[in-house]
Amino acid sequence: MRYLPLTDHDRRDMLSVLGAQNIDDLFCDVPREALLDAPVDLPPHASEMAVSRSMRALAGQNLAAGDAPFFCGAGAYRHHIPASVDHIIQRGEFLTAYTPYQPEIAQGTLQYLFEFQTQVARLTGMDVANASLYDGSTACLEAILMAGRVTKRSKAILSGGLHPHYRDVVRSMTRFTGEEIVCADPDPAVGAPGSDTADLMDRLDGDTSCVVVQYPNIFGHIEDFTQLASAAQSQGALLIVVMTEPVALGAIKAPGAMGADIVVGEGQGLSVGLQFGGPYLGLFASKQKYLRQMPGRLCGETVDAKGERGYVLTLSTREQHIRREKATSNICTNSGLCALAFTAHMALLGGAGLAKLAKLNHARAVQLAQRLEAVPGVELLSGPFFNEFTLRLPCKAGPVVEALARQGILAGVPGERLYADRTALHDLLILAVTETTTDEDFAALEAALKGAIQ
Amino acid sequence: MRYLPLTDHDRRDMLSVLGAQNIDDLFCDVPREALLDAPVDLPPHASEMAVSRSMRALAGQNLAAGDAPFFCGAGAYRHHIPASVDHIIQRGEFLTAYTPYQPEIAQGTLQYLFEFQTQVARLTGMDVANASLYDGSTACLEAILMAGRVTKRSKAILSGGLHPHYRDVVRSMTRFTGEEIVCADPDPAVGAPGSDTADLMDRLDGDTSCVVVQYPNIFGHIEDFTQLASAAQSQGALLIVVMTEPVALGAIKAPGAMGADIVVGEGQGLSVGLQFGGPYLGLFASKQKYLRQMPGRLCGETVDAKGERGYVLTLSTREQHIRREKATSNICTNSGLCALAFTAHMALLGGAGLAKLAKLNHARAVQLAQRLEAVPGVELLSGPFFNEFTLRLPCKAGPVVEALARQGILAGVPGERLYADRTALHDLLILAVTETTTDEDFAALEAALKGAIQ
Amino acid sequence: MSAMNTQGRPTRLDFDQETPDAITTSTGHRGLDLIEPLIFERGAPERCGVDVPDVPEVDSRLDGLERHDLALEGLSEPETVRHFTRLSRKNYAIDMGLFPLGSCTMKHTPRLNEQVARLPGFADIHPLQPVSTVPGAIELMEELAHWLKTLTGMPAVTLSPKAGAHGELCGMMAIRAALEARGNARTTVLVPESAHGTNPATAAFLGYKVASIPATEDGRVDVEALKAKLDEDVAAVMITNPNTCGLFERDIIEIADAVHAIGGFFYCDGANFNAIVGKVRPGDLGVDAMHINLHKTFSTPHGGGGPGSGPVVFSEALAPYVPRPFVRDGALVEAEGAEGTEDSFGRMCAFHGQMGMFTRALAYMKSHGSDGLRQVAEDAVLNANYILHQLKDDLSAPYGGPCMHEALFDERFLKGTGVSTLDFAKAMIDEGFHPMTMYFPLVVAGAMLVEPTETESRQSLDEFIEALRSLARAAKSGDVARFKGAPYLAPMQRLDETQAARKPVLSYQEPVPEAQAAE
Amino acid sequence: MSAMNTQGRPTRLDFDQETPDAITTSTGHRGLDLIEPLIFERGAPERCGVDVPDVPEVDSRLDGLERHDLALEGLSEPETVRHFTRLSRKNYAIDMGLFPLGSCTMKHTPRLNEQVARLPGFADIHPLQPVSTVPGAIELMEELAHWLKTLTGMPAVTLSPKAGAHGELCGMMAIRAALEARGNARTTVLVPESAHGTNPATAAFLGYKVASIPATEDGRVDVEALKAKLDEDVAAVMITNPNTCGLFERDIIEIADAVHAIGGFFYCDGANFNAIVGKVRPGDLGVDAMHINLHKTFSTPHGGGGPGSGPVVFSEALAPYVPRPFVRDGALVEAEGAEGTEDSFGRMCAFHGQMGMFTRALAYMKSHGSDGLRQVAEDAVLNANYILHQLKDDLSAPYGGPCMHEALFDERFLKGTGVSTLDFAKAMIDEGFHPMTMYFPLVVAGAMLVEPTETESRQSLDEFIEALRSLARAAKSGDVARFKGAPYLAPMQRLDETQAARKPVLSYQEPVPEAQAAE
Ligand SMILES: Cc1ncc(COP(=O)(O)O)c(C=O)c1O
Ligand SMILES: Cc1ncc(COP(=O)(O)O)c(C=O)c1O
Repeated sequence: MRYLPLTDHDRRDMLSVLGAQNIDDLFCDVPREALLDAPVDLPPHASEMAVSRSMRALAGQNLAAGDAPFFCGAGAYRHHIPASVDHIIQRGEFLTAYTPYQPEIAQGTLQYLFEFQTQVARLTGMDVANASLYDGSTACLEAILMAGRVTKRSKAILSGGLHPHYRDVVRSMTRFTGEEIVCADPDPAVGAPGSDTADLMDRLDGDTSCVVVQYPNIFGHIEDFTQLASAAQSQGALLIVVMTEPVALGAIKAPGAMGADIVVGEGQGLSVGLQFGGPYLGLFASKQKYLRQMPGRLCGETVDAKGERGYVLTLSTREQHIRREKATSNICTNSGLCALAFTAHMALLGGAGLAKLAKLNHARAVQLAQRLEAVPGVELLSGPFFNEFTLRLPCKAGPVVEALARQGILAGVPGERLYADRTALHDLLILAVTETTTDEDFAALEAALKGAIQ
Repeated sequence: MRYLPLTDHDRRDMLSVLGAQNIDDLFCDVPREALLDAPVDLPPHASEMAVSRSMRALAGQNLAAGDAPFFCGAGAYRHHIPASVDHIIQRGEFLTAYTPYQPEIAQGTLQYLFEFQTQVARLTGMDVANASLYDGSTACLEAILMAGRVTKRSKAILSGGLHPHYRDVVRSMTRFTGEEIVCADPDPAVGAPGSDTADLMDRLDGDTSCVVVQYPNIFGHIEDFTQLASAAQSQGALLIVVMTEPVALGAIKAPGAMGADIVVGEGQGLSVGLQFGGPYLGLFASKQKYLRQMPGRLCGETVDAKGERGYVLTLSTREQHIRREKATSNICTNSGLCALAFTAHMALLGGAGLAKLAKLNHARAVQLAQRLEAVPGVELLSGPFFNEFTLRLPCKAGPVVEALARQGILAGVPGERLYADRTALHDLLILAVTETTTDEDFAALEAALKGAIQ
Repeated sequence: MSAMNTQGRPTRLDFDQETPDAITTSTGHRGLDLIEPLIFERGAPERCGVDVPDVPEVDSRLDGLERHDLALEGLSEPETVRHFTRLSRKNYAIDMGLFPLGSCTMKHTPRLNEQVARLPGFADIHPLQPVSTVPGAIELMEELAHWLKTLTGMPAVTLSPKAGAHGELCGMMAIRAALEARGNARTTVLVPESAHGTNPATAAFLGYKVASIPATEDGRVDVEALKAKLDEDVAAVMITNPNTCGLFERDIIEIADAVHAIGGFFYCDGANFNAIVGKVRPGDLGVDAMHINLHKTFSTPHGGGGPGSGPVVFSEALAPYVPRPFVRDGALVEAEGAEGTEDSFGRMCAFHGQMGMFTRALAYMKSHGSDGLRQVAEDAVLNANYILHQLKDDLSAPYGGPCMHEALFDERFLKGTGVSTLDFAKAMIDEGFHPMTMYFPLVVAGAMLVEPTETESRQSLDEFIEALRSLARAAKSGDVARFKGAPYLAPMQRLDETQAARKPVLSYQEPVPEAQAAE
Repeated sequence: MSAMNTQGRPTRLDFDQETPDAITTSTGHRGLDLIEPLIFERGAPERCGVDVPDVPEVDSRLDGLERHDLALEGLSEPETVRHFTRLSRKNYAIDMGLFPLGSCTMKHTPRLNEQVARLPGFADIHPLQPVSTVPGAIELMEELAHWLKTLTGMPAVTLSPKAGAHGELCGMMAIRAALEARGNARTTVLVPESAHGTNPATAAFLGYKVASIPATEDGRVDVEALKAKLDEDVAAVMITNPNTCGLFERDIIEIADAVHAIGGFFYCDGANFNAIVGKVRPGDLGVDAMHINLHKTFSTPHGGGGPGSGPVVFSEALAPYVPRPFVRDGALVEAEGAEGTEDSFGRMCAFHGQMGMFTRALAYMKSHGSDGLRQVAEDAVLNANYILHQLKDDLSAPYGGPCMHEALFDERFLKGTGVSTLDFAKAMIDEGFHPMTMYFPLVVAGAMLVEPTETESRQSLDEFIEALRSLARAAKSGDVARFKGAPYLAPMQRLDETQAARKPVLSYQEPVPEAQAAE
């Protein structure tokens, strides 16, 4: 078998060195009745060719985004990832290394983590960032728990503009932690869908640990949270800003500049492909003063015995492997390789490149929005937005999306997919546009949409 | 532009260091009238995304072998190349290095070249092999020229079983070199198509520098050349054996064991994909005694100043960069990276793996041959063969192949494609079978063939 | 006979003797050992390695939220490739040599899996595109689920957890949900002293008190001590099996029965599943929930610390509580309140889990098949026992063999040498090896936990064994300098972790010009 | 102010002072510098890294030709990946740093091109499958041909030559064929002294006498000397332009006219096309044939010595003689005797040329576009001039500037130092740079030919310049030891080339057991 270097000869020889009759002598601690004497009922080993063929057959059944006019967003964005990024993450020295616990022989990983932290901090406008979490949704949960530790309060108020999966995660995962989660309802208001700043301010009180808003929100809406930040902070609560589209940070004001205390997000858009939802990349940044309550790994600068600059994992007294039940989080493995992809892509873009890319995304989205709002029966709900906006259709959006899918068009995410239980949102269609969307895609969508809603 | 690190600021700054007004000051030696003052009439620069899209569009117009029942061979073979091979050749340290002229920092390249030479020598059963030539056809030409240098004679006799492209290359490229090339006619004899050993022996004389045979030959036929070798050698001529399918060497007698003086071949089957014909990998092996007349690079073992074992390019007094017009060949750049792929693939297979792979190829080819010879109207010409055989159809094979291609089946190479000018061969169809060919492929071909020849 | 003819392996024992004592270079580079500044030191904000297409003119909809303060250095593509190539060369990795990090299962990453995961039909599909357009993805998830259930002998599985620790949360939440459904969540979780830090951290996350169970002399859970703590307050025990000492818990069935008897659940940490895959089904041991690190047993790349994937298998009793989404009868069940999710404890993450890891893990499983996976466990155990046997006299091993997939040593053999476990491990770096896991598990003083995995050859083990023997001899012979300053030959010498933590520098800051700084 | 706050680039000048003088290791490895035996020493004939499917039983048709003597060591996949990863790490490469090998155009290899070339529609098509099934391949070849013709201003092109030297053969054969068609092949080819070795080797291959033309004081072809040799026996001149001294041949049009006047042809070696692409069209200079190394100007990977690709462009006069196959009006013309091939000199290789390189080169051209390719030439020339200017006082330059894409230095600055060009170049290795091309071109004593290419940044050039200045100072200050034994810091020290050539060992032989050998 191709991955197993031992030959039968090696095995026999090694067993005899051990003085064992057969391999099961080494499994002698396993209760007799639990030791299988034959392979389980699954297919036997297969050649690379055969495996490749069967996996290709499965992949071939799926409609890849690149093969269709494609407008899905809602927390996962299709951007062009430069070929060199994929080359870099396949370097064996990155791909097959472990968490950099031995810094003398892990400076490659450590330096890019330091670079990643720097990029995330600058992009979000925050003081410090960690070395990644699993994804945006779990980062959002961790932020709320951190706010609880910082404020020693336990009530978190969630905007209705927060991604419903994120809200679902927060509510599920705090079921047993004692946090109280207050969720505002998503309001598909014209000009500001999902926006509820005033309502959130009303709900703020002395028990509130944090207010959680999304920017751009699930409907694509953007707004300034500076006032909300002050309001929260004046009550002793933190403002947590959640982002799901990192490219937006090239065009819109940094959450840090609005006074956010913690910024978390999904870094997928700038790092890895869509991959049906994972692995993705949790971004986590905060104000310096909350540093010791942060979850996840941190990479810091130091010197070696010769006085040379180097990097190490640091402040690990926050972490499970040192503090066990007193840790800030139980996270261990995070999203190292996705962070590398992010770092490399950001290095390629630089500030100027990201700004231009973001402008392009915005401009293209505006073009499509203008085009579609002209379609009779279609209403554009969005006021200010970045590269994603929401339409109200004259009918349920789910069947329209299905009908377009049958024509090979992936038309966006219908309200129903995200809000199964809120029929009031089922005529909504959320569409994202990126630099990968072409004019032909626009035309195909427009034509098909017209056909489907008649 | 993404591949150009200089910014406009850098350019201005550097020009001013040089005391130049503008860039054209540096082009002052170019005759004024020849210096273009604007870009030529071609499209402007394009994003990675745009280039990728246009290249994908071109690629998408071609019917890839993996998407069709596929039976083409005739000098290029579709084998499964393990994923790790492609990973290895993409290591930047291999991909972006030059010819290993500085051995202290090129041991990676040099050691695999030494390993490659060893593998090729052992596979062919010869004493020494070089570090690669362009491909099988140019290696065949170089072998004939080398035989001329060794024997100081200039008449080469080519078997009718030699690949017609190879023959074409030899005849074209010796037009001005003074070699006389005698070509036997390909004879589609039943049981031994393309075989002409007796005829070749007849033609041997005291002016003959070499006899060139192919093994398996263009029709897939294999035979023992031991007698021919002695006959040639007794006339002072060399036997050159050409191989186009390296996998065969896992199953059939090595040319070296038959007494060949020079063995050349196409290594593509064990190294890189089909790639529409290039880049491929020229293999070149010979008896030790002719070493100093060999063309191409040689890598040899030595020690460094500390006494450690290492490798260098050696015997370069045969080469153009030292000997200029007296060199054994004008070759400079060869097929280094394809040689790496070959070496890695051979390392993965080992002797046992290659033998099994070759057995599988043979067995599958036998199965198909049996199946097709049962088709009414179809005659199997081949007697002994490895993984390729020749059929005589009851009609011209070219149109049959075209018809099957329209059904998405790549049915093999018709006589007409190789021998445009010999209509007697136009009812022949040459088919290759490898480990990648499935039973479904067999069934599809059989059914379609039956349909097409009726 | 000259050295040339034997063509044997060169010995470099006299390496430095012929090298001038202190070659210094003006660049700071040393041959192929190249220094590399930070992106921010090398790049410029206007430099760019991406050609972004031109932006059409439109009326902005950003409503005054335009950003003006973004300053981030960029690099051209050549510089970027070089930057990261140079950085990568400062890492040790499985691709370079034996990486015996116990508890981490640093096995070979098959390159086929990397190819497969990049097929557009997997890599380029959106988690929220119509399910009708991704039947192959759904089938893949079902197939992976089938393999995992069959290999573990458990009736249910959830795929969405993002890593092992996330899987622990998942399993323990299901347990807590099941207990609450019964009306009493209970208060305590029992965790052996030898447990990985994620276990107590997970239990604490859910509001449970963590009670520690001591280990016996022979490195297993003290069953009597455990039983003594079992009462109606105990929600669950979390046990790693094979345990973190690399030993199989002989009394595991008895433990499971005892826990079940008081109405508690048995959570098994499956990080060490590699030792028993295809040989033992956790379902046959009474396990109620167990996570599986696809990045350990099933070879998805470690990636310098992730991403991982931590599916969890469940017993019948816990199956109703599994989180959304899951695939059932070919359908993706994801929405809150969807049929069959009545008892689900909810959702652990956005979307459906680590699809990119599912593709890799399934390719790995299909490659090995049921026979090959069994062979994986056998070879992993054989390799570990071989190391234990060959080194137990030169080093010191706290427990008798046989072990499972990892060999545990302790610091006793270093007693009186002045060399610590850390020093010993750092000296391994000079010898070309990654250190083993150190000071874990906590039950053994100065622990050294060696997990070779099944993807190491006999030759590789022998070389490792020889190197460790020679280091042990050196330590015992008083050659302390070799250890104290080690590593000497790595890209960096030991780093000052105290300084890093005292005044943390966690991101790059523009250097203050000397003049200003002096003020 | 502490060193930490500036976060400046670390200086490692004191590196060895704190390192114990002679750390030796028992394994021979040194940190990340890992030794690696040959496949044949590591593997075993029965070990295998490929799972070959089972072989069905059939009656053999091998007719007694079965092989029984195949013994070749194999490795599992993990060992194979590790073997080649370790080997790779002993190489220098563009991905690691500046690779200023003059005449080789070591520019960045774009990763997009590697992706594109692997699309199944290019990588997995057979050269002899029906042309009707590969219209995209034919179109690609036509598109590449169009770019090459437009950039060179030449009316015809052939794509099939496999590398530059093969392209030279192609061009010179067309010339000879054209001359023969006129009735007189002539006898002599004029080649400047500074020419690359492939030029005289090519001329000799075709049976021509090679007559050498001297260079002028300023590094160009001596036009008067050339004219003096021009007569009816001269078939062609072969001139590299920009020439191998990195200079543009000012009198190139005059030379072309003179050659044409005697009925000869002008073959231009286009290896240095990178200096003028988009700025000058060889067709405007009177060129009759010129090869283009796609692996130089158009960035296809050098690959440690190939594969390359050497298309040749032709003037009207030579167009009828181009070899088969070629694409004309969307059709692939390949067969002997096909319409339009009456005057073709034949075929240079099996199939259609280096398709895998065509895809890469076209992706490169499209990426740069007409504006970007022009910028390539300008930046390549700017970079070289910057180096020439910054180093001409510390080193010595034989010719005045400006140069084109490469800066030529000579050994005069080393006079009396005891340091040779070779020593100087080897010391660059310790400093982290690949040496430049040495002792070529032959017209300059102890030549050092530096070609930075356009893909180097200003910072990278400055670092290189500083390193060379510092080495020049060291040489002049008498620090000979630093050079004579260099490199000290590379994976190997200088290798004994004499021993390698004296008794060549060109393949691995099993070591003779000591006892036997001693007999
Ligand atoms: C025993 C044990 N449990 C749990 C974990 C946590 O797994 P992960 O890192 O995938 O979150 C680890 C990882 O090192 C482990 O060794
Ligand atoms: C000036 C010159 N001509 C010709 C060649 C030969 O080209 P190739 O190596 O592609 O055969 C080279 C290559 O180094 C060269 O520098």
